[in-house]
Amino acid sequence: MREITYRQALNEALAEELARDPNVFLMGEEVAEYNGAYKVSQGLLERFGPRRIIDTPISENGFAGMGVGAAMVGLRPIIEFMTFSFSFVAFDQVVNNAPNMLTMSGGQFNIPITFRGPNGPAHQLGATHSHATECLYANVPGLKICTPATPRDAKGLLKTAIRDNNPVLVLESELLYSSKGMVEPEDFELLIPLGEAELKREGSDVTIICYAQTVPLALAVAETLESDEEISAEVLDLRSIKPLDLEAILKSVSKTHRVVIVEQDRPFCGVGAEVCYRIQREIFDALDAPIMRVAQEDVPMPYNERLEQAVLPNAEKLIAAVRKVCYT
Amino acid sequence: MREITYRQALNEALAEELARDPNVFLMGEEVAEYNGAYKVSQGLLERFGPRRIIDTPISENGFAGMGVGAAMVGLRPIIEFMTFSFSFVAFDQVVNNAPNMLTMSGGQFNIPITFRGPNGPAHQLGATHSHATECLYANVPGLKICTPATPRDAKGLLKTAIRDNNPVLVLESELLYSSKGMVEPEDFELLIPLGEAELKREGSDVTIICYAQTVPLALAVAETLESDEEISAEVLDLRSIKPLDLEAILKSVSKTHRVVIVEQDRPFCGVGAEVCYRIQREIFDALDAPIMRVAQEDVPMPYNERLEQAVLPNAEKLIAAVRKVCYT
Amino acid sequence: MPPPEQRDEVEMLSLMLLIRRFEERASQQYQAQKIGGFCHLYIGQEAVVCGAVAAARPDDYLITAYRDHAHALARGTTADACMAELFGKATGCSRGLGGSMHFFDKEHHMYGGHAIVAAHVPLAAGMAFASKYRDEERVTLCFFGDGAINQGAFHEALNLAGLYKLPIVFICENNLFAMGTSVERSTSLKEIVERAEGYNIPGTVIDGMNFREVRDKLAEIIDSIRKDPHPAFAEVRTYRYRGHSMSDPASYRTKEQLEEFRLHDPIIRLRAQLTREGKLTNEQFDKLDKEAKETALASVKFAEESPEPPLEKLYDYTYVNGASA
Amino acid sequence: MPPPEQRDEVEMLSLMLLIRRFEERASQQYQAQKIGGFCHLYIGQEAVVCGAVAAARPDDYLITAYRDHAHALARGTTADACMAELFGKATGCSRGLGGSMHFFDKEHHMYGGHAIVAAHVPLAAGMAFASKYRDEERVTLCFFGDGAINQGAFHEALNLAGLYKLPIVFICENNLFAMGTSVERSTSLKEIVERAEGYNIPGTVIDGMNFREVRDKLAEIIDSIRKDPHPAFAEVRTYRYRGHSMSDPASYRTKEQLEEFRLHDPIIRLRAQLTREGKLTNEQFDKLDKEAKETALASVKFAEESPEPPLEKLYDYTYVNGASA
Ligand SMILES: Cc1ncc(C[n+]2csc(CCOP(=O)(O)OP(=O)(O)O)c2C)c(N)n1
Ligand SMILES: Cc1ncc(C[n+]2csc(CCOP(=O)(O)OP(=O)(O)O)c2C)c(N)n1
Ligand SMILES: [Mg+2]
Ligand SMILES: [Mg+2]
Repeated sequence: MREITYRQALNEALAEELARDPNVFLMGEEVAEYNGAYKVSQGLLERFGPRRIIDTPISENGFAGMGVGAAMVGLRPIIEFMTFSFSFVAFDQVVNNAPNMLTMSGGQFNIPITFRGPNGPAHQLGATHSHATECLYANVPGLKICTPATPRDAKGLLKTAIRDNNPVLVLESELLYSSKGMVEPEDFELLIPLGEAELKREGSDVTIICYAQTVPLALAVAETLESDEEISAEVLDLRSIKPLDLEAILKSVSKTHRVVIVEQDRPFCGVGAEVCYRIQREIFDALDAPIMRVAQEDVPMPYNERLEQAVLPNAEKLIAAVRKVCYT
Repeated sequence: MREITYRQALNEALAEELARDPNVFLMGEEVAEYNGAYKVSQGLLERFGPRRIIDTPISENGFAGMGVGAAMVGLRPIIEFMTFSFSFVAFDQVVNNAPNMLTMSGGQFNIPITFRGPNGPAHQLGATHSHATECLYANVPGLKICTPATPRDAKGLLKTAIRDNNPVLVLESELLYSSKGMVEPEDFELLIPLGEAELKREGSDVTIICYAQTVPLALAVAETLESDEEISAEVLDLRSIKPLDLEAILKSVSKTHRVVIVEQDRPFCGVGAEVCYRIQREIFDALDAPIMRVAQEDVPMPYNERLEQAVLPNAEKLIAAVRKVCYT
Repeated sequence: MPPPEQRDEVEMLSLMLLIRRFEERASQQYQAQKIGGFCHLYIGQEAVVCGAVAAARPDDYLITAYRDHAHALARGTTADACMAELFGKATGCSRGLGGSMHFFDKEHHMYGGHAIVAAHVPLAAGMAFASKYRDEERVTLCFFGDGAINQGAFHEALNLAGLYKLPIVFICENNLFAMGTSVERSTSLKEIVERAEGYNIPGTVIDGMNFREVRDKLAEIIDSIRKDPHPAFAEVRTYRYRGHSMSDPASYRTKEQLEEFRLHDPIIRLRAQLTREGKLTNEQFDKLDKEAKETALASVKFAEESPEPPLEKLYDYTYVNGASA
Repeated sequence: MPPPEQRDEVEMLSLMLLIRRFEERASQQYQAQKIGGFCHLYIGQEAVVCGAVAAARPDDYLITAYRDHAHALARGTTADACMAELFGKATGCSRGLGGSMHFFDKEHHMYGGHAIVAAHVPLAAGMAFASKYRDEERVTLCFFGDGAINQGAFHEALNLAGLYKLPIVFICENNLFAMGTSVERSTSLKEIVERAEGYNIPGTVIDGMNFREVRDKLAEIIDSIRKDPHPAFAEVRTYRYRGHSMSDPASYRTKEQLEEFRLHDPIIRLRAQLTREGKLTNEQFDKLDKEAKETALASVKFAEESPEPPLEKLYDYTYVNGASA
């Protein structure tokens, strides 16, 4: 194992899959000559050349659609959205053409495409640039969605996504790009299946369900709870939103009987709402308290830093929610 | 009271608000000379002229954005999407520009715009033309969303939406356009507030929460349950998805202690998931059974009629869900 | 396969006849409610796709919008598979899951059948990108209507095609109307073809009621693309005799205009050309037409007798299993 | 108010100086981490918005993208309100809620400040639609970058503006780059201005480094629009001296290119013109520059001392209460 950044992990995944399969190519704004707006594609143009690492104009709908078309005839495109906030101008291509083609063609055309890029609020980018899109895309049948929180998950999930024969969205986190973590050596073939949550911390009193940017938050809070309140929190990282690892969720909740879901998206019809529904439907009697969620406040993201922090999930809110479900 | 169709009710609402306020105008594809793809704007061009009833090219993103811009400087646009499945090519205008402007401008620019048109599956239109968008738009702070199920609600909600100083989506139902119902006389000023659910049927054993196309379904099923299984079902029509009338929901559930939510959208992060979360969070102890949902199956809509019916919520599925929560 | 010029025109005439007779039957079956959803007929425009197919190779990529029955038939999809699709049967070209607006036939290089206006134009650019990526001598034929040119997707795709020099022909089937909206009321431009200049893409105007002109002008364009990959734009002027869809009375246009176009009916025209040149007798034509009618009628029987897609397979089309080996 | 020609050029020179000094301060404060998020500087492009404002009336609608500090200042928003916005303070032009990319000032007819590339171009068309709807003699000035012209929103808005004959000037600030992508690498076209032809909209090329040319050519266009509402397109050629945003080293362009443009610096140029004509002495210029620097510096103090937006108002900006009376 070595310690590398989330950004390097993604870069390695891209490089390995590009090297492995000549049908894989990377397309997006500033991915080639600029080495990526967030440097995730650093060095790929130099190594794989302009045929496979392709800069585009600011035409998300156009190049996302090109990716779907190329996938219809056998290529395996990786489409980078500079951020998923910009995927909204390509929304129709992502939610109509990519996921519906297999059904509409009676099974003739599957779309092996990967859409990737940073998703969710970053830091003071304001209302237009802070969208968390996971719950929107998770509503669409035919799409798969993963949300890596660690360098290891980032590498393993992205590699799996690129090899998947269906459209997969890899929702990265700008705030995690520089975070570090242990990852297997480069020569190790790291593939993490879509739809497998990971227990990031064992506990007995309450299950904290999280993903992406909220995983480090949940882990930190779990430590605090342990030391300050003698509450033993289990931290379950969903890793994939769709397919959802319900089994792992139910296993943990059956043990702790208490749940808090901490998510980075908006509350109304957010990911946590679906997770909550599934839990109470399956193991209603195992619940000793209502399920609580900590998500964004339901307001457009303000620029001001203090207000932005007030909108986002944070330790204070998460601790309060845990206390609530633990009746302490 | 008179009996008119849902289509006529919408048409009256448009005509009355156009007559009332010179700043109101209607813009969309085929709304003028063609009198609307579904004839909702029948006769409006003749009565109000081409300055206020405006045909557009097939440029949803363009004319939705024009509406937002016109609203910034004091007009009150009504933007018709021929169907909300086509709003996806205008998604960025609807979820970024319309709802964020007020926040981004520090309160200087509110956007009094109405987006309206048929939403949800119609009949055998296939995967691209059958989108139920309510849960997607409900996730976006700054938007209001209503989903009328009856001619009376259609007229009263649309009129209120047009007068509201915020962006409001009026999600109509193609399958209901020709349905009939009693509505106050034309001279009566019918305004139905956004955020007020309506008890469409009283009951004591279970609460069926529904909206739009699922209201007639819920009412029919309630009758069957009464006669065949002696189950007394209360039918609550949300009417507005956002703001959500949580008070009315809790009031009914506190009485029946059992809930089934029947919705026309997709299950994953659908409207019912949010409603379920709110109920169990607020009155967990009042629930005698897990909350069940009946939504679409999580697959792209097939064209074949039998398969389409299998994807949609229906009486059989709803009755099964009610039985389940009633442990019969 | 033989160069376009050599392709048997009588064969192409019978193809046009088949398309027309097939759609007449489809229209009848729609009225009899054997067909659901929306149904858009191509009658009057037959020379466009037939001319294009005659000018192209069978394995050139072909993609179009929702007015797509003819494009599948022209590519070799059987009338049976097309009618069965309209009936929503398992034997349909999209297994009954796509319907009228979503015809697909991978084997015959028919890539749909796309119902969101202009949303398939970027797909076409992607297909052309793929053939260039793989160094194939393949040209993509992308059909769309006059109403599609005011969508953002069209704009972005044309710029990308121009920028990457993609081997693609953008074929605008200008039938003068997008539903009830005439081109003058939708487009701020005198001639649609001029829009191609904004992307530095060469444009040509073609008489879409004349099979030979469509075939020959497109053949020239396609050949030049094969020699040296680049995008091209063709505005093909044509007319749909019927309403926009089965539910449209088309009261927005004049009877005179319709009659004017009928005078130049592509089938009558090619028939006349061939008879004049002694390549076709009246008896032969009647025989071809009779065969077309029989094939269309037989397709209805086939569709009626075909099975529905099995309910238990409802979940089998959302995702495919497996990954790249 | 006086016709453009009469507008005091010395006043406009000091406006350009204010913009430059303000942004130099902003850049410094960003490095000191007093400013968050993204921050895009306009330095080098001052003549474009200043020339436009000089040519227009103060109540003509003005809207732009995210490189918007100068547009607010040119419209009369105070340096204090602009700097406070960058600091996220309640005294900012957007109350600290918008930030660098989302400047708004209703009172001065500054309609933003829009950060999704090209998404504001349809808004501008809607504003122009409104003034025509109300029969106002108002022109809308819509600014955007060279990178915006390949977005669908741009295409749809131009077609709509042409179709409805809207009173609007589309002002493309062509600074040769969209982030690291040069116009040749983004646009399949020799000259950006040619794209306007595809919508039957008259286009003009303007030297954006020359205040007088920008003002005079735009004045002519704006006046013709006032007489008879119609859209117009202006490609204004300019250059940003700094990187795309504060985090961009701009290693994709040559030092020579930058120096070449600096030679034509709009401020130096107008100063030279005025001095040559005896309308400005060196002392006067130094005084103007000193004032600009002082105003910019003072704005930092103002921003620092201003209060944050109150936490308890967090929920007050999502919806407005009330309905149309
Ligand atoms: C984005 C989008 N908007 C609207 C529609 C509804 N619609 C279907 S076909 C059509 C007209 C298209 O006309 P044209 O492109 O000229 O093709 P034609 O019908 O003449 O073959 C419209 C508006 C749609 N399918 N997609
Ligand atoms: C739809 C969309 N895609 C991508 C971005 C990211 N982005 C912000 S500015 C920019 C470059 C724009 O360049 P240009 O239009 O030339 O304006 P300039 O920066 O030169 O003023 C890009 C790609 C965005 N904001 N919106
Ligand atoms: Mg047409
Ligand atoms: Mg630029």
